[in-house]
Amino acid sequence: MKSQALLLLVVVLPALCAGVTGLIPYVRRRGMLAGTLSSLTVLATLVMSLVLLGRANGGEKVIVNVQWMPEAGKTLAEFGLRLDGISAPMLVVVSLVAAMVQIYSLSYLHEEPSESLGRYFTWHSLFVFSMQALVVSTNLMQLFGAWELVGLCSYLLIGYWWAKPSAGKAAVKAFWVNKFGDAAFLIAIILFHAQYKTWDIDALENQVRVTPPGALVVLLLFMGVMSKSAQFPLHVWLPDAMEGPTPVSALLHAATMVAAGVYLLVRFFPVFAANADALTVIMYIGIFTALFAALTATVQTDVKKVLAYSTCSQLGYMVAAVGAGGKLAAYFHLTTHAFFKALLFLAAGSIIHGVHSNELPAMGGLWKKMKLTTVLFGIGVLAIAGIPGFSGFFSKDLVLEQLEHHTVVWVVGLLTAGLTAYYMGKAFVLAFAGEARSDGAAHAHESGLLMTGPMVLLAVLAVVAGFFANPFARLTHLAEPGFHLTTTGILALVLALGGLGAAWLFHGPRAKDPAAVPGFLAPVDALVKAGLVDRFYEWSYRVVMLGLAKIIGWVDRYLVDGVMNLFGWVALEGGAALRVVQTGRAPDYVFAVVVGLVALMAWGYVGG
Amino acid sequence: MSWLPMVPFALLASALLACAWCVVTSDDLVHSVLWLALTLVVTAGVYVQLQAEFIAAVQVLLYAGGVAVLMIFAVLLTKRLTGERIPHESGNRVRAALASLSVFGLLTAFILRMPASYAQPAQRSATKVLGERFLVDYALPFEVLSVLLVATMIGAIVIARKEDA
Amino acid sequence: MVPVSSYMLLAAGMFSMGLYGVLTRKNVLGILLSVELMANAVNVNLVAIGRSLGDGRGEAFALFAIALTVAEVVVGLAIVIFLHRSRRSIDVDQAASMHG
Amino acid sequence: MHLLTLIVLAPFIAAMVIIALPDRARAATRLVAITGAGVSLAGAIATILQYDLARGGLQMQKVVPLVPSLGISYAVAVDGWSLSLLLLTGIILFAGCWASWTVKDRDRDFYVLLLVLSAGVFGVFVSLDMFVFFLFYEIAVLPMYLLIGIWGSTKKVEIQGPLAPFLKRLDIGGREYAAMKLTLMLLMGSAFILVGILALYMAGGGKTFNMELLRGNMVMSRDTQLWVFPALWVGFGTLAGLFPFHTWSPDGHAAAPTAVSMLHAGVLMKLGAFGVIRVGMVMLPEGAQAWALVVGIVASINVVYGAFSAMSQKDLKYIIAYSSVSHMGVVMLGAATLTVSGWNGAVFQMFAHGIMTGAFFALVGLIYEKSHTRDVASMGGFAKFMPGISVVFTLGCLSSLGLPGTAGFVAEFLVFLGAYKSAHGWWMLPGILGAFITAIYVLKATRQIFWGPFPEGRFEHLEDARGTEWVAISMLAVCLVLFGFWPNLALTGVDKATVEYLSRVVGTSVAAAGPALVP
Repeated sequence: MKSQALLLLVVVLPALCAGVTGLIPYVRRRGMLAGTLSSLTVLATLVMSLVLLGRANGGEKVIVNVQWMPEAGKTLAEFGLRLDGISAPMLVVVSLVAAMVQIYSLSYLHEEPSESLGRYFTWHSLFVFSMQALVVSTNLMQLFGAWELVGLCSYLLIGYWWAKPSAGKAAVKAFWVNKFGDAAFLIAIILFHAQYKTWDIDALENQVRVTPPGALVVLLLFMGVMSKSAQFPLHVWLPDAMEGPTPVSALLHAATMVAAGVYLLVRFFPVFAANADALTVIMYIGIFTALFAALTATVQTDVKKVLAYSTCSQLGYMVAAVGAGGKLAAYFHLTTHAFFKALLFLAAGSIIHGVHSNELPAMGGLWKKMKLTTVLFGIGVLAIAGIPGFSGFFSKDLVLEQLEHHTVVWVVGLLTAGLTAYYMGKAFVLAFAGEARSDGAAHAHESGLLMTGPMVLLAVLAVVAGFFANPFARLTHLAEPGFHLTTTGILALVLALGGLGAAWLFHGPRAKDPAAVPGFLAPVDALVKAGLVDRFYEWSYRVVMLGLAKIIGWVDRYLVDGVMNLFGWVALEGGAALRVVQTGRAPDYVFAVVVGLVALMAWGYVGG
Repeated sequence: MSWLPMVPFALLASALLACAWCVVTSDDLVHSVLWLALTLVVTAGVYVQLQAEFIAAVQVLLYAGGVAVLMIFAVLLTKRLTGERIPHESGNRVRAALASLSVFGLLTAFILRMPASYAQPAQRSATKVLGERFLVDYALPFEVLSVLLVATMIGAIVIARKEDA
Repeated sequence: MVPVSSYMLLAAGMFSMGLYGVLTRKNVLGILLSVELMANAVNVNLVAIGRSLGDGRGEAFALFAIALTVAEVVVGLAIVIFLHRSRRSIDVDQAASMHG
Repeated sequence: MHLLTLIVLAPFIAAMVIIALPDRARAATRLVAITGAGVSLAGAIATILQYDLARGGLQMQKVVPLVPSLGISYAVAVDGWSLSLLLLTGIILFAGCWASWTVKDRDRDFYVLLLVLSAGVFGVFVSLDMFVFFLFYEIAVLPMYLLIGIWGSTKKVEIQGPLAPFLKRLDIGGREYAAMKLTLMLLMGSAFILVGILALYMAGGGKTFNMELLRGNMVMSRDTQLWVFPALWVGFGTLAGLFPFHTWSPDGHAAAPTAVSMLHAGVLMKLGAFGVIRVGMVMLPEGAQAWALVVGIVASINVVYGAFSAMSQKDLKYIIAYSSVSHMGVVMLGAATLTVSGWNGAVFQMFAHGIMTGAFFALVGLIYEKSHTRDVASMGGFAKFMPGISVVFTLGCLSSLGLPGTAGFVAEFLVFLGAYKSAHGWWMLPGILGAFITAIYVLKATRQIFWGPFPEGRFEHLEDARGTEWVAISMLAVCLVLFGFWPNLALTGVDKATVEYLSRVVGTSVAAAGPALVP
């Protein structure tokens, strides 16, 4: 089949599937049928994506555009498909992780009511459609459209258990924060069009070389990235988003959707790179997020929250790498992170499925009950900690190397690497080592094949993906990585091992109270518990927004409308006063008519 | 001898005005109706003088005949039922006189300001012209009018009919 | 020849008298009579002006007016009868239900 | 028969047929009404198919002189703008007839008024002659009084505040109050419009009311335009919810029965905006340019103020009504930009908001019918029993906050783009702020109504939409998505007309250089 057709199918097929599972009641009411349909569709998408990846590797490049909106008889906005070295790997990542997650969900959510499951898979298909449309975008405008649609899917899937008030709040919060970032994104899009008259990737690349964009425009665009990829201070929605089912967290809030921000940075790297100042700001925000989120993760007790902050932190790495000019490092880390973080989430889901609790202190000793899960989670931990041989080692090393020229950032990056190893090690040790600390943990059981199968595949990828750094660089045309063991690599490795060691030391079976927060992290714990950022948002919503709304609502009812009503009152009272004139007797009315007639005639006579 | 044709007109006009005055001032309603009938007949005379014989005929037949008879019926009917005579309301007379006089004054002022014109002598039969008007130019209104008259009759019957009849 | 304005003056007089009647009569029938007078005045005008134009339009309108007046009288009388039956009176002052 | 005349006449004829029907013919009444609406809708679609997009301009013109001595004629034609607006009216009327299925008392009279009103709306959108335009306008506005006064609902409003002693007598929140307020304020607007139209007529030498003919022979000095334009702006603007003359809208829409709210917020408010642009701006270029800044500022206030007001409401219908005020602000903002994108956006927003708010009011009607409450705070967990309604409602919310993939996005985006490219770039900011606040309150309301635990025992017999109730909301939902993904269905024609009219206003051709794109 022609690449154009394949590309179109990759995007449209999931949408069709969503239509079938969502609109045909027969399918929607049979959740397993919908799930099977959806999984098969996304597997088909995966196959097509792989074919496309092969073709892109062979140097094929496809760009197709159709008009979306006109302006003055010409094209204003376009909708298009673009296959090149950058979009092809992302297509595969998205459909691969989506396929694994959907298959996993079939088992993980099998106890859900059939109706809800139909809805669940509809939203999943919709998400795959939106994400693929985002990846194949030919221009900023289309990317924005798909960008908001994935946000919508995130909202819908976080709110999957809508009857839970906390889920509802988390979903709405995610949407609001994303909408805030997207508002900035939208302004940036408009400013771009005002300046360059185009949103097309290639055209923009050519034009920014001639006239670079202002820092404001670039940073506004970056604000979209900040909300989507959970960069400080717009990260607040991501930890709350864990209210959704675990597979959703794996797909959207770890592997793919949150990575869309980084994808945007890579896709439009020339635009960002055209303004060095903005790029520096981006780097600092990224590295701060990495450190901040890693520190927060160290004191979390909910396994999903640990993973959420870890995602935040890793995204911070990627953003910082782009800020330092390392777009390849960022993109490569995005890819490997997608595999091992999805793996970690799915493994965490497996634990939760067995233990029926998210709390790490309530686990322990799971090694004896869930051997396969332990191995898989362990692979994930080693990968994210950056132990040689695992994919995370290669990609994280690339990232840290990019930061070498900025000493402070580099040091923070290394520190974060150590912290990452520590908190992931802590989570692993708390969950699997030692003795069971609750009934749930004591009666845990291994998950079925539908759940472990996808995890195994992801684990394999989490191990081997790192060896593809060079082919990846050739494919994407970003830069030659020239991978070699450097000082940075050795330092990172030492810190990672130190972190794992510390985790064993403080939280291992030998520790007095494995779940306690060690003394040196007490200030962090206190700060996290204070929740300053969340409280600031709470304040700006409750006091500023609702307060303003209340004031304006009052003004409208009693002042603006009050004045209108005052007219009405005057008319009423005036009418009452004039009422005596209306006698109701016909001759009186005739007389009034005559008086009017005489007046008119007199006026006519004098005037004419 | 331009004043000569004025003589019959002046006679007719003064008769007409006198009758009209009696219509509005007569105490007895029956008298009023009779005066009105007379007024209408005299008006027909005016039409004749204007060489509009057909209208004069209609005026006498339809108006003075039909309407006056109808009115008499009504007056007698209501009088018999109530057995009382409703007096004028004298308090409004001044007001009414002022109003009608000022209307008359203003109308007169307008009329006197007009350029003088005269009724054209009939070249053809005025009735024939009228017929053409009705059956050619105003055919549609003419037909509509007949519908209206039917509707009026039905309406009148509905309104005046006894509830239980 | 008699000038048209004379006819119009005559009509004006008759009209004003009718108006006087409408304003002074208390009896609904009396008011109806006065209205007839006014309508008659208008007809005189129509015919006189129609004659001066000489194309029969005025007369046609006068005829229409007569027919309409007849219709009006019929309805008016019906209302009088109805009023009389329902209220036992045809005094306009007692029919002042328009007073809010 | 002439297609446009058919569209205008079909609802009117249906109304006449319904009058002739016997009193108890429930099904027949609905059937006739839906047929009439369906003919209009089909006519609107046929018009779109017949319209030659490549040629553009006014097409299917028909002129029948009515009063030649005054230059009044029945002159109708369509351009790219009226195509979309005809379609909108057709869709909303058709959906509204379905949504009124459950009207119980005096349903015949209800349908008659509804259809007559719609005939007026269709008439306005196709009229070239300003006199007939005004006539249709009044036909569209006046039945509202009866529709709200007779079939409306009453919900008393507690009165506090500085003017309370005066306002106690007014029965605020009652349906009679709402009907009276709406009618009086709109009639006040009409008075201004009449002045404006007569001024235009006189400027054309009193020879014709036809806007196209007037354009050729109208001579109006700048000074005159400077006062005629605001008259038309305020006059038409009142119907479009222009601040501070918008206050009829929340009370009116809240009190009105479902189909009336749908038509009023969905279509009638657009008449106002359409009038401002088509008559006000296009006929008075210099006035429009001089007043653009004021129009834009007031529109910005509308957007933000309306959104905040909506956020402060507790009654679901009031929330939707205030959101209409906010969204109509977007239309006026687009109009004020005097740019191609802005105008395209304004007209498309009329369409998108019409569909969206129509869907909203239909849904609110359903929710109220089943739960007997409009108080958002007392609801919760409704998704349990009305999953279908909750999905369509969410879709409406998404369009309202301008999510890509819904018609609302296309419209708002174009307006914001136009705003930035206009002489006053900062206009974009209140627009985007408004969209953000909209996101806050619509999602808050959705969560409150449909999500969370279901309050057991408080609501009985809650159920999803059934049978005929589905027709209206599913139709509107499909339109929202269809035009969101494929805006060119309407936008190509709109763009064509925009280029033509905007060129008149700014004095030079705004068409893009180079070969035109063949649609």
